[in-house]
Amino acid sequence: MPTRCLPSALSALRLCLIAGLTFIVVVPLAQAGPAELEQGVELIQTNDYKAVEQGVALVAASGDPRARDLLAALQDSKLYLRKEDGQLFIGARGEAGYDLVDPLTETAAGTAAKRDLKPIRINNRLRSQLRTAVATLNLTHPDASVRLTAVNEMLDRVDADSLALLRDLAGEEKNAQVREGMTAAIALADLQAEEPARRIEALDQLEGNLHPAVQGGIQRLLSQEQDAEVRATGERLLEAIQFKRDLYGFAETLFFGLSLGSVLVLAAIGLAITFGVMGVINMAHGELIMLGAYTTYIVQQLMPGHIGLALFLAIPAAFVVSGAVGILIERGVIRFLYGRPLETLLATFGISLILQQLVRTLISPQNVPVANPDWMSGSWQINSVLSLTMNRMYIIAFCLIVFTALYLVMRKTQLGLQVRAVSQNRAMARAMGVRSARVDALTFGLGSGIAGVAGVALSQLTNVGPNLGQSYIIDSFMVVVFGGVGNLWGTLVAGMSLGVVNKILEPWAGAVLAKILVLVFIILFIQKRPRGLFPQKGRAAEG
Amino acid sequence: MKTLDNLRTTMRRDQVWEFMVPKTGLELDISHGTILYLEDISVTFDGFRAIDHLNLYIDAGELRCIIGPNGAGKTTMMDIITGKTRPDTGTAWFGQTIDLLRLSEPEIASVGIGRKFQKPTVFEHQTVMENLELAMAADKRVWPTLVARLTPEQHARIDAVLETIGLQEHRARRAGALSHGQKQWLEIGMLLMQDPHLLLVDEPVAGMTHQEMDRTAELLKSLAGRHTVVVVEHDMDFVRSIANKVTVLHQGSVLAEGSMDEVQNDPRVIEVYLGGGDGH
Amino acid sequence: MTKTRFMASAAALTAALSLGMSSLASAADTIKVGILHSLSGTMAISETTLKDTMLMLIDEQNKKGGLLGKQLEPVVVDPASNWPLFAEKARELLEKDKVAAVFGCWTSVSRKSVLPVFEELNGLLFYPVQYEGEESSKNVFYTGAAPNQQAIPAVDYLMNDLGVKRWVLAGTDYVYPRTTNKILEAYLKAKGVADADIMINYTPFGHSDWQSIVSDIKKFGSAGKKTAVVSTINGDANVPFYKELGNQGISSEDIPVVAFSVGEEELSGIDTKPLVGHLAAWNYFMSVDTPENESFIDTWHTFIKNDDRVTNDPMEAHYIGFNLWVKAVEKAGSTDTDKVAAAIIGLETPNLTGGKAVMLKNHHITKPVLIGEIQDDGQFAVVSETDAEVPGDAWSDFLPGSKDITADWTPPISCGNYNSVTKTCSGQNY
Amino acid sequence: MRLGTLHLDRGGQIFLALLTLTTILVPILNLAVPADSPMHVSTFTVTLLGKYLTYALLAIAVDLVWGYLGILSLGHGAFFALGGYAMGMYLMRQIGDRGVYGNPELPDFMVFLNWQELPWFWHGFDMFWFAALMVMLVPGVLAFVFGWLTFRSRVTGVYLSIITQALTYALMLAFFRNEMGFGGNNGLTDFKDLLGFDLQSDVTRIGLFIASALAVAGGYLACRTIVTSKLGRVTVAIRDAESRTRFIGYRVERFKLWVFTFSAVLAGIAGALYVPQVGIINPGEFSPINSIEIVVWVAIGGRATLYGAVLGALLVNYGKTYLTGVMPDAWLFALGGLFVLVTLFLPYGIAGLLRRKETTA
Repeated sequence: MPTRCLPSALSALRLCLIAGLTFIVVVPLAQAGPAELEQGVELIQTNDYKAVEQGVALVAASGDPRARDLLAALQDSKLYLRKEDGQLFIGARGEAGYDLVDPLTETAAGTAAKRDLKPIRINNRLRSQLRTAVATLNLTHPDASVRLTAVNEMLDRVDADSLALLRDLAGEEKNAQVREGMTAAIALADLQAEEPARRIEALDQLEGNLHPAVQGGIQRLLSQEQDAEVRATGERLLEAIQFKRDLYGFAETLFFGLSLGSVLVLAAIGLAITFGVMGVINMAHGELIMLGAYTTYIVQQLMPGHIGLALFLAIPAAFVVSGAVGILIERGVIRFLYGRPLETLLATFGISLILQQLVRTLISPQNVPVANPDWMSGSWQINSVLSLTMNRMYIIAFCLIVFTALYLVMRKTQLGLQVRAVSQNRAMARAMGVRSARVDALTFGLGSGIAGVAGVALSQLTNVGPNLGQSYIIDSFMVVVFGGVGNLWGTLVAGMSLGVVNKILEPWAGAVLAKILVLVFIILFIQKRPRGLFPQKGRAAEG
Repeated sequence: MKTLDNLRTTMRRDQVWEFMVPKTGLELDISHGTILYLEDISVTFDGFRAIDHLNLYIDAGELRCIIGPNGAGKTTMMDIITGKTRPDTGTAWFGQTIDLLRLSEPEIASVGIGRKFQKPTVFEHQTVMENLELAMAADKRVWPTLVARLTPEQHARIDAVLETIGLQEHRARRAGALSHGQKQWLEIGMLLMQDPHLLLVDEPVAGMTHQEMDRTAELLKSLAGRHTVVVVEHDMDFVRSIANKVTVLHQGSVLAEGSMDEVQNDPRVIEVYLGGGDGH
Repeated sequence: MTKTRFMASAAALTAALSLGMSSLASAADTIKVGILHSLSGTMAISETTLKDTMLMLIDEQNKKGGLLGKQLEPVVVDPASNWPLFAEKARELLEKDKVAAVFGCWTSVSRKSVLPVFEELNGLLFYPVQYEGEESSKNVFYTGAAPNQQAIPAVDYLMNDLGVKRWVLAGTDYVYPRTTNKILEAYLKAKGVADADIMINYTPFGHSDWQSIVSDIKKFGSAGKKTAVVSTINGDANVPFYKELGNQGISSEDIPVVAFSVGEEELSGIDTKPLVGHLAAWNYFMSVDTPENESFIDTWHTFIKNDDRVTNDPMEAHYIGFNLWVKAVEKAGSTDTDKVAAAIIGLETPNLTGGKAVMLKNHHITKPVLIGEIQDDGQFAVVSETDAEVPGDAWSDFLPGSKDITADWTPPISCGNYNSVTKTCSGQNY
Repeated sequence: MRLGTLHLDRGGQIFLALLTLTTILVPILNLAVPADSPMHVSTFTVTLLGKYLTYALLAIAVDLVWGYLGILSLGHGAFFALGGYAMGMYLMRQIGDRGVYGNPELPDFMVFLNWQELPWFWHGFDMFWFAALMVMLVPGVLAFVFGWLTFRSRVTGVYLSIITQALTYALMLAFFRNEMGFGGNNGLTDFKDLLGFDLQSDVTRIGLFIASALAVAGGYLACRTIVTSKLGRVTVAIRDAESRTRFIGYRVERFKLWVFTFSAVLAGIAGALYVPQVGIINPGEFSPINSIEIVVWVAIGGRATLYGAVLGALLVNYGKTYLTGVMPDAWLFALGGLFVLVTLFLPYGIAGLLRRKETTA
C-alpha cells in the first residue's frame, strides 16, 4: 500500500527546500555554534516530522548548553508554538494556563492559554532520535544517576560519534557503575570490529552482563560470524546468559503468581467476610468492588494534580462508600433473609444488576480513566533481566496490609469477637447480650468496605467500568470456597496458591487452558476435601 | 500446625476415596450369642480423647442401658457404630462376620442397625405416614423406589406400628406439626419400620411427661427379645424401670457393668457419677 | 379465592402476555429506524455511544425536513450483549416495529446471530465496525473496515517506515483476531518473514493479567531485530495490557504496538501515559482537520451536551452508512428494502476525512487508511495515510478458502459468495 | 398413574390446561388467521413463545434438583448448552455444501480457519438419531461423572454450588477456544434446515413450538411422577435431613446421582429445542451468570412446585423481552428491583402467593 510521506502537503515543498539547503550547508561544519541551534529551532518550528528530525540533529550537534533543555522539552511534548506568531516556547502547566520560556534566550515569556498554543507533535522515529540525543548530552551531566540512565539508554545504539565520546569519558568516569556501563557500550560497539581478537576481547568484557542489549548484540554477532573461536566464545557466553535468565525467569514467574494471587485475595477477602462468616451468598460483592474503584475516580476528579494523595484518600473514602452501601443492603434487604441463605443469592443478584445500571446511568456507560501516580509505574530493576514492576509490588504489599488489618480486627477487637460469636451461634450470642442486629450490619459493612478498598487497588491495574465487578465475582467465590468457607487464612493461602499455579501453568498451557486447568483442579480438590483447604470445625456456613 | 496436619491427612496413603474401599460379606451371624463387639476403640477430636480404649459387648436380644456423665462418650460411641464417625484405632464387628468400620451409613442401616437420635429428627415436611413408609424395610435402591407402591401387607404393617406408637390419629399430619413427645415416638416407630436387629436409642424420654415416659418404657421393653436394644439415657428412674443390665461409661471407657443395683453400689461409680450430684 | 376467580386471573395474565406481544399498528406518518446496540452488559461500553450517534443523525435529518416528507422515528432496543437476544430483538424490530432499516451490532457474533433474521425477513442492516471479512449478505451493508482496509496497510507501514523485522500477533481468542492474524501471517510470509520471526498469542476475553505474556513479548523483542506487536486485543483487555507494557519498561520506541481496536473512545477511559507513541490503524481519527469533521464534532458536542466526549471510527461509519441510506431512499423514492438495496450501490457520500465513501457492489465501502500515533491527550497524530481510498474486500485474497470467492450484488451475478473458478454461487439463504 | 400424578396439583392442572390451549390456538392463529387481522399471532411471537417454553423446561429441570433434592446447581446452563451444541452440530452438518465456501465436508468456520479435516467428535452428527442421542447422552454422562465424584465425596451446600459454577465456567472458557473445534466465540450459526424442513418457514417454527410444548408437558409430567412417587419422598427426605435418610438405609449418593443426571438430560433436551428456534449456539450460554439466572426464575416462580418454575421462567423472560424494548435504558432497574421485592415479600415465589390464596379461600 503506497503511503504519503507528509500529513499535510500545505507547506511541504517549501519546508523540504529549507531543510535540504540548511542540511547541505550546516552538516559539514564540525564545530559547535549557536547558529546551528537557531537553525535547528527554525526547523523544529515547522512542526513537520522530517524537518523536525533534521532540526533535532542540528540542535544535538550544536553542543550548545541550551540544547539539552530544548530537546528534553521536545521529548516530553512540552514544546509549543504560539498560534498568533508561530514562535517556539517551552511550556509548563501553571496556575493560569501555560508558563512559557523562550528556549533561545532562556527567559520567561509570560503565559498563554492552551487553545492559543499548538504542540510540536513527535513520532516514534523522532522519539528514538531524541532519546539518543538527550542521552548523549546527559553523558556529561553532573549527576551520576542521570549519567547511568543515559549510558543504559544508549547501550545498543552507539554510533561512531558517541563511541568516540564514550571512549573519552570512560577513562575519566569516577562512578564505577557508570564506567561499567560505558565499557559495556564500547564493547558492544566493538563486537563489529574487524579483527577477531578484538571481538573476543569485547566478548570477554561482556561476560556476566545480563542486559538484553548484550544478548541481542551477541545474537546479532553469531548470526553472521565466520571465525570459529569467536563463535565458540559467543555461544558459551550466550549459554551462560541463558541459564541465568532461566533462573531469574522462574523467580519472575513466582512473582507474577504472587501478584496475581494478591489480586485474587484482595477481590475475595471481603467476600470471605460477607459470604464466609455471615453465610450471605453475596452476588453484589463485585459491584461493591466496582464502587470502590469509582470512588477512586471521583476522588481523583475532585483533586486534580494530586494523583498520589488522591489515591491515599481514596482508600478510606472507598471503605466508607462501599461500607455504607453494604450496610444499606444489609439493613434494607438481607436482614430479612437470615436463615434463608440461598435467597440472599436472588436478592443480591438483583442488587448487583441495579448497582451496575446505576453507575451506567449516573456516571457513564463507558470506562472512566483512573490515573496512576508516578511512583506506582515503572519497575524495580534488580538486574537487567529481573525487574519487579512497582505497581505489582505495591499490590502485594497492600494485600498483605489489608489482610493483616482485617485479621487483627477479627481476632483482637470486641467487634471481631462478637462477629465470631454471632456467626457460631446466633441465639446464644443474643442471650449473652450481643446486639446481633448491630453486629450483622457492622460485619456486612466491614466486608463491603474491604471490597471497596480492593476496588481502589484494582483501579490501578485494570479498567474501571460498570462491568468491573462481574469479572471478579466468580474468581472470588472460587477462592473463598477453595480456602474453606469462614476461614481468613484459607482465603489468603487459596488466593496465593491459585495465583502461582495459574502462572506456572500459563507458559506451557497458554492463558486460557491454564485457567481451565485451575478450575478442574478446584473441582477435584473439593472431592478430596469437601470443606476446602482449611475446613471450619463445627457449625460452618452451610447452604 | 494446623496446615501441616491438614496436608498430612491429604497425603495419607490409606486415605483413598471412599468408593474405592472393598466391601465384606453382609450376612449377620450371631451364632456365638453376641451381636456387637467393640474392641479397643479410641477416637480423638482436636486433641480431646472422646473414646479411650473402649471394649463393649452386647448380647443378642438383650436390652442394655448405657449411662454416664456428660462427655463420657455415649453419643460418640453411637456415631461409631452407625458409621458417622470413624475411630482412630480398634475394631467394631456386628455379629461374627460384619466389619462395621468398612461400611457406610446406609449399608450399616441395611444390615440391621437402626438409630434414634438424641434430638428427634423426623422429615418435617412429610406426613407421619410418609415418614414411616420411608423408613420401612424394603428395597431401597433407586429404581425400585421409583416404582414402589404400598402393598396391603405393608399398609397393615404401617397401621400396626402407628398403633404401637399411638399416632393413628395423626397419620396424615405433617411431622413438623407434631409435639416433641410425638416426634420421639414417631422416630421410634421409624426404627420399628426398619425392623432392625439392633436398635440404638439415644435419650428417648428427654422432654417427656411421666405418662409419656411410662408408655415409652413399655414400648422398649416389648421390643427386647425380638430385637437387641441399646438405650442411652440420663433419667435414672427410667433406666431402672427398663434395664436389667447397665453399663457405665466414663471418660470414654467402661467404668462398670452389671445390674442397676450392682452399678449403683459400685464405689467408683458413686465417686465419678452418682457421687457428683443427685442420682435423679 | 374461588376457583373461578383464580382461573379468571390466570386468563387475564395470558391475555396481557399476548396483548403485549401482538403487533400494534404502526403510525404511517413516520419512517422508523431501528437501533440495535447493547445498552447493558459487557458491550455497553462501546455500543452506547453508537446509539447516541444514531439518535443525533436522525435528529439532524429531521431538522432538515426528514426523509420523503416524513419524519424519522428512532426505535431503540437493548439486546443486552446477549447474542441470542440480538436475534430476537432484530426480529422484533423488523416484524413488530416494521422499521425501514436497522443500524446496529458491534461484535461479529451479534452480526452472525441476526444475519438469518435479516435475510429471512428481508430487512436492511448497516454494520459500523471493522470486522474479519469473509461475508457479504444481500441484506447487510458493511460500513466498517474489512481486513484489507486496516490490517494490511498498518503492517506495510511498520515494515517500510519503521523497519520492523519481527512480529508479535497478539489477539483475543475470537474470530476477528484469528482471521486477521491468518491473513497477516500469510501476508508476512509472502513478504519473506520467517516462521521464527512471528509469534502468535491468543488470550481470553477480558484478560487482565498480562504479566507473563508481556514478559514473553519482551524476550521475543530482545533478539536484536526490530520488533512490533500487531494487536487485535479486544476492548477491556487493552488497559491492563498497555499498563503492563509500561510497567515492564517497554516503550513505544522499543516495541511499538499497532492496535486495530483501540480508538479515541477506548483511550478516553485510560490514563494515556503508558500508551504514548503506540499506534492504531483506523479509517478516521477525531484529530483529522477537515471542515466536515469539525462540524460533525460540534454537532456531537451539542447533542451530547458534553464538550469532552470524543468521536471515533465506528461513529464515522454510522455517519457514512446513514447518509448513504438517506441518499438511497431519496433515489429510490421508497424505503422498500429491495429498491433501496438496488439504489444504494454506487452511491457516494463525503466521509469525514476529506474523501468520499462509495458503496461497492460487494456491500462494502471505500475508505482511506490512517495510521496514528497515540498522543498524551488521548488523540492520535496521523503519521501515515494511504494515497487514495481503499475499496473494501469482502473475501480476503490471502486465505486459501476464499481467494476465489467474490461478492457482487448487481446482476447478473447477484451473489455474496460467488466462486469465480467454478462459477457457482453458494450459501444463499433467501 | 397419570391421574395420581396430577392429583392434588391444582397449579399443574391449570398450567397443563393453559399449555394445551396455547398449543392448539397459537398454530391456528398464526397459520390460518390472515396477517392483518388483530387476532393474528405473528411468527415473531411464536418463536418467542417457543423459546420461553424451552426455558420453562430448563427451569423444571433446575427445580427438580433444587426444590426437591436440595442441590443448588449453579451450573445447569452447562447441560442446556451441551444439548444445544449437540443439536447445533447436527444442524451444521445439515448445511452440507450450501455453506458460503461450498465445502461439502467442513462447516464454514473450519474452512475459514484452515481446518483440513473434520475432527473425530463431529462424526455421526449428520444423522439425526445420533445427534438426538447425543443431546441426552452428553449432558447426562457429564452430570453422571460429575455427580458420581461429587456426591460420593459428600460435597454439599455452597461447596457444591460453587463447583457446579466452576464446571460451567471451565466449559465456557474451553468452548471459547477456537482450537476446540466448536466455532469459538461465534459458536454455531447460519443453520438451514432440520430433518429436511426449512428452519425459516412458518410451518417449521410452529412445529418447533409444538415440539417444545410437548417437551415441557412431558418433562413436567415426568418430574411430577418422580416427585409424587416414593422416590420423590426420598429426595425430599434427603433435602431436609440428609444424614437421617442415610441412617434409615438409603444410599443418598445414588439418589442424588440419578435425579441429578435425569435433570441434566432434561436440560439438554431443552437446549436442543432452543437452538433451532434462536438460530445460534455459542459459549455465552455457558456463562455462570446464565445459570444463576435460571435459579432466579425458579425462585421467582416458587421453589419445589414445578409449575412455579414454569411460571417464573415465562414471567422473567417475558419481562425481559418487554422491558428491553420499552425502557432500554432502565430495564435492569426494573428487573433487579423485581428480584429484590420477590425475595422480600414472596418467600415462596409467585406460586406461594397463589397457593396461599387457595388455602385461605
